[in-house]
Amino acid sequence: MAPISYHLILSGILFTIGVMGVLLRRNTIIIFMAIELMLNAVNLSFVALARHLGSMDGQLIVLFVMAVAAAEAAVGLAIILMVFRNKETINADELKLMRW
Amino acid sequence: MDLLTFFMLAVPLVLFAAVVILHPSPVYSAMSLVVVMSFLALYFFFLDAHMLGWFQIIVYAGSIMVLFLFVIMLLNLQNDPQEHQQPSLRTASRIGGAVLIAELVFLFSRSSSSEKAAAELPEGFGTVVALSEKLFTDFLIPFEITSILLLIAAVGAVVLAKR
Amino acid sequence: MEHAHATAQALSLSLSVSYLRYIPLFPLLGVLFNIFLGHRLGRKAVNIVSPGMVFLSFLVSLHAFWNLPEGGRLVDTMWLWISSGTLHVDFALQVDQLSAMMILVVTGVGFLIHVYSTGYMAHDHDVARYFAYLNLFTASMLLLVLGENLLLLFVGWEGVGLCSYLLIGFWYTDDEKASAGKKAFIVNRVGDAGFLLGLFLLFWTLGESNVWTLSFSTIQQHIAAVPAEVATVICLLLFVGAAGKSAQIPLYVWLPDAMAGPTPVSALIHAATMVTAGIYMIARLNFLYALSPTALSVVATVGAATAFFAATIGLVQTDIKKVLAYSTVSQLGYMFLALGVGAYTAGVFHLMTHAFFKALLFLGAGSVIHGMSDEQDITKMGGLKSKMPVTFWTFFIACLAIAGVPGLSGFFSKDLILEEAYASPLGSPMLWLVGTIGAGMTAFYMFRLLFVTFFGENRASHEVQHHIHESPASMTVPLAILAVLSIVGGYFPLLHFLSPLFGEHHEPHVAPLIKYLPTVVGLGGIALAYVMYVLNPAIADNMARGLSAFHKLLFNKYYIDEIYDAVIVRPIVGMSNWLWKVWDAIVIDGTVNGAAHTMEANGSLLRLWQNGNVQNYALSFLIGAMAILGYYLW
Amino acid sequence: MIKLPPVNWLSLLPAIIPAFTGILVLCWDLGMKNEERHRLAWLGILGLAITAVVSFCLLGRNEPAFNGSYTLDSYAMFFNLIFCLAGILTFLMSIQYLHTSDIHAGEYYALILFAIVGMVVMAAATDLVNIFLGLETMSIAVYVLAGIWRQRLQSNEAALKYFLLGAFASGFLLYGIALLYGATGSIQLGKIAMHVNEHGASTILLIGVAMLIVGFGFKVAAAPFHVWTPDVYEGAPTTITAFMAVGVKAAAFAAFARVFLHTLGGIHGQWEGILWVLAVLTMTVGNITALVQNNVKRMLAYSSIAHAGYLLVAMVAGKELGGAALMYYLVAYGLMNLGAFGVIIAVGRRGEPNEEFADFAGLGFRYPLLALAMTVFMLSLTGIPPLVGFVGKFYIFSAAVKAGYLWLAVIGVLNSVISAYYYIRVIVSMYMHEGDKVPEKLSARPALAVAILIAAVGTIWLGVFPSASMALSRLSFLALG
Repeated sequence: MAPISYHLILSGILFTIGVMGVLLRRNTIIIFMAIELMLNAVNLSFVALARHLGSMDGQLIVLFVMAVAAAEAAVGLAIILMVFRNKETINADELKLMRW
Repeated sequence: MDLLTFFMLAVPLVLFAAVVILHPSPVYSAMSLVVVMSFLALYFFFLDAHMLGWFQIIVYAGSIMVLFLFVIMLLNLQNDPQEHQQPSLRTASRIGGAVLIAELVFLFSRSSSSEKAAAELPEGFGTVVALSEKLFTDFLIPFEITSILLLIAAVGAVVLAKR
Repeated sequence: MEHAHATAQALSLSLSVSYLRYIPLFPLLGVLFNIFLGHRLGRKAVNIVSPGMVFLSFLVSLHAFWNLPEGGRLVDTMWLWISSGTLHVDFALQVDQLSAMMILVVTGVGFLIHVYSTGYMAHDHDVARYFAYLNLFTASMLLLVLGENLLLLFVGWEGVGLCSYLLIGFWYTDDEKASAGKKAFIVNRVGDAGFLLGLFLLFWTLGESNVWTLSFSTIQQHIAAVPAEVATVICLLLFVGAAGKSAQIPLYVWLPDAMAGPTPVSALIHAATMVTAGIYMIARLNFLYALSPTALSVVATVGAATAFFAATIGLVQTDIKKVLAYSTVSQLGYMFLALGVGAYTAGVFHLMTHAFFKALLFLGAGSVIHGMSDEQDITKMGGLKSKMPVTFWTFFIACLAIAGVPGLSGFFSKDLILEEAYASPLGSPMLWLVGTIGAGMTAFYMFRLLFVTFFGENRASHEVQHHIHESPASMTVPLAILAVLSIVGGYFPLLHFLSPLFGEHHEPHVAPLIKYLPTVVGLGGIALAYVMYVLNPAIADNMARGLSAFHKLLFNKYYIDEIYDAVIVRPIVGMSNWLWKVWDAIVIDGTVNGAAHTMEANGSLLRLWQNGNVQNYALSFLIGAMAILGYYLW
Repeated sequence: MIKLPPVNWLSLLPAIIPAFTGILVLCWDLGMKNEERHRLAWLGILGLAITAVVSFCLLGRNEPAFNGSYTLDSYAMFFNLIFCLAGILTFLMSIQYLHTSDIHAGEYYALILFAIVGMVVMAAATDLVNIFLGLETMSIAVYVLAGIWRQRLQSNEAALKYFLLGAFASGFLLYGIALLYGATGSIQLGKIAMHVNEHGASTILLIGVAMLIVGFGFKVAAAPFHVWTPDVYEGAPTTITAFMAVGVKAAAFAAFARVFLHTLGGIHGQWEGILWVLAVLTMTVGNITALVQNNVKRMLAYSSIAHAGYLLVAMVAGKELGGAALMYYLVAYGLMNLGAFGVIIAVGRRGEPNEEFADFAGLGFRYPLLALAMTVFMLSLTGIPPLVGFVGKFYIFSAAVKAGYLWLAVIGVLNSVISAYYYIRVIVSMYMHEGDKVPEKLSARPALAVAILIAAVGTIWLGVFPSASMALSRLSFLALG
């Protein structure tokens, strides 16, 4: 069995890749996908920890995270769609109507 | 999960995750994310989360990612030559990301010395029976809250996206 | 020892009563009346209700005064205000000897100013709002002096600050408003910050020995628990607050700006409310200041310096209200000088007499301004003596009082301060000397003001001259009453009355020279002013023979003017210009506005962070997360 | 066959009532004419009033429910009262606001009610999953609400920014939950607390704490996780801004304080330093940036950041007094902030939001009562006694002083001194400048007037007679055990 810290490190790396995706890409859909990547990285932690602790709680949480992710996807994509309709762009750095 | 399996899954996970955030084409990014999620499902199987592995494929790779692809197609997003951010932000995020990874790796590996062995698994761990039993007893409240959550999502999506 | 004994006695005798609340409540009702009904019911109702409310609280104050137990206090606990765990702050009012004197002055003088205002504001269109402010000012000040704990004092403290700000900003034209209001506001907030920090430090220090309280009597009981060096810091912080409210160096700058308000408001601010708050607070916390000779010497030094410098500035002003404003700053300096040498009784005594004659001076000035069709420049006045006799005579009495002419109220209190400054263990000859020179200058500039305004030829335009008239009775009657008070105010047995708080008063023993010199200097100042502004043009010869010491100097008009110019005017104009312009304009304005600019610059820098790009925001998150993880790593 | 656990209906009641009201609103909306839709608001107010009454009656009952994953305690009930207050005032303000906008009323009201369900869950949740789900329920509803004025570009942008950063922060929060679970083997706060008290903090736990601070820091708008606040507050419909500034922040603090002050109270020393720095940073950044704003709504956004800083001071002070001060200040902050936003709504008109400082010029002459109310709110936010803002600040700072954080109190006092500068600017604009903006007569908009009146009376009343509500907040906090 691979030690739990291996799983946690892998999850940390995936999480950070997601974070960097949020920072590096200007297309908000891809930013959103990077956020999904972060959530998946956390799910990996949950499942690995559940296995490690021998408790089902971690797996149940992942189930709810999936539900939340689905809800977020629906709302988030609707927001992106709405912005695209009104502004013809979904690039993060072109959405600076309000600042300072 | 032995070490070999771990690495056989970890390496493609990281690689495809990198493709998600680096590939200029939104479609390729989305497809890579599907691959990441599928590998993650495999990963779940190896960690005795059988039912969750299926959910991962059905809900995540199946429904959610299809939704993404659908919107990408709907908006007809092309490769953007300027897809990446201005240099200062790019540098800052790379440094930031590197530091975050270094910190997490260091902290997690430091904690590994005091690590206890994995617990013995109870009977039926990760099966649909165990999952549903938990879901309707200990997790009854979260289950109910999720219903409101999904209602909000449906109402919200309709409000925002309708013409 | 005696002090401690008196303290114990004061604590032992607290009578519970339930009428003190009406003292601030009446003016507060007046505020509500003016806001909600004032416009509808019209000028007459406002003119009756607003002064009437203050008069009612004056009556209640008198009642409290008569019923004040010998050496004790009255307490009116209304409700438990703030209560949590071990901390309890009552919404409670108290009247002891100090508060009793203060409320009588505030409501008494305040009432006269209200009455006067009905005449003064007779032509203003928004009289209801004006009286709302005036009533609010009075109510806040009453709360300040009646509060049984530091927090309630702070309520009134902020209230008077707010009112002054409203009035300053309200009466300025748009351009000046911004900078003047800003200045007044920042200066007051600096003072308030000092006050609050002192309050919290005191709170914490007492808390160290498990006394969580803000009530004056409880603080006094446990004052021994405050170590001397902490007491110094607390006292200095509180003094910053006092200096802000009571216009001491370097926080006095807001006060001349407050001149922009209508003259009766100036009278209220300078005589009865607001500026006396700092004096009151330090006198109230005398037991705390007693722990720290260092803090007291700072108070004394700042007081003496302010008394002197403000007087020099007063010498050259030509705006009638500015002269009075700087004179207030200077007189407040004397009060702080008295507090700083431990002569609390003398300081409070001067506070009271000053309230009478300074209110009188301002109201007289208001009457002059009223009669002169809103002219404030004294070089355009003159010869008003015959045209405004009541105003002249009352103004004359006030000038005599502030100059320290024997027999009038100002003489007693100022004399006492200077003697104490010399003889008190905390005093020094230097403080006395500075104070004495200041007294001479005070006499000089006040009489300069009097002579230039009321004597000689009128220098105003014909049209204005034509309209010069004595003010109506609603204005002259308060003047007359205040004039009587300015004369007899010195004979009130205040020194004995305050003894339960500050200990029995002992006449200081000083050499006759020290005792009489200030009076002589004061009379000399008057004489000098008389010579230079009344006699000089016509009877230079007589002067040369009559005043041997000055005869050469005053021999010839040109010569006198040259000397005046070279010896007095130029250095003093130079100094006051330097003080007024350089110090005031560059140092004070510079630091105040500089602070504001630095703040705004920082604000602009921080705005760059907020550049609207959602990814920069995410980066900010990442940096935060990294920093927190780094903290744990480290 | 699975044996279902006993259901503690009483504990669920405060969540069920708004949820059902929301569904009723959605259904009723279907067959309704446009001009009748204000009735939906009254239905919502009724629902929230019932919730408030129920919560008030349940005060004092402290019992765990659902195997300790949910609870019925005074702490949660006290927060319910804040949520209901925020919700009711928001509804009252919305009735008029919706006339000046293109927002569809049905979903709007329903979503506010659903968001309140999420808040109620957050306050009562005693396990990490429930906290997370409550937070997401609330957040997703508010993401939609921020963007619900679809035709307005600012609203679009606010929704997108809020959503992206909110989801991003949720990732951190979830990560923190995962690591807490990994470190202690449980997701129930009670068990985590026991584990923490017994074993202290492991490295994994500390990483989890760090991530939780990021996640909660986002929701309460603590620097440097505050950057979204001004943009989102400015762009969102003003009623929603008010709701976010008060309700969302209170809910976030409810969970934040429960997790940190109670569950992680055993390792107080491990996180108080971080929160100390965050508190100082938050107060200072909020206040200083607010100085240079020209838009009142945006200025209030920065001011709400500064107030989050004061609330963090209460968190750092911790213990009984700090916790009670936190809860009391949330009430205070809620009243004065809702009132201030109400006045902004009153000044705005269809097509011209009138949110600049210059738009408030001369208000004092033409609408003396409206200006008087705004003056009360601004003075209270400044911390002028005897208004509620002063009492709250005094409570927080004396709690900090009592807990030995003298410097934190000093910085807080200095900050509140700075803050006066920009609050007074509003008063200056209203009373000392001439202006020509003529808002609609307030008397023509009774519901809005009632909302402002409630807030103003509350601001004054709780400042002059605070001790009853202080005692209530203290007792409620003590229920945390």
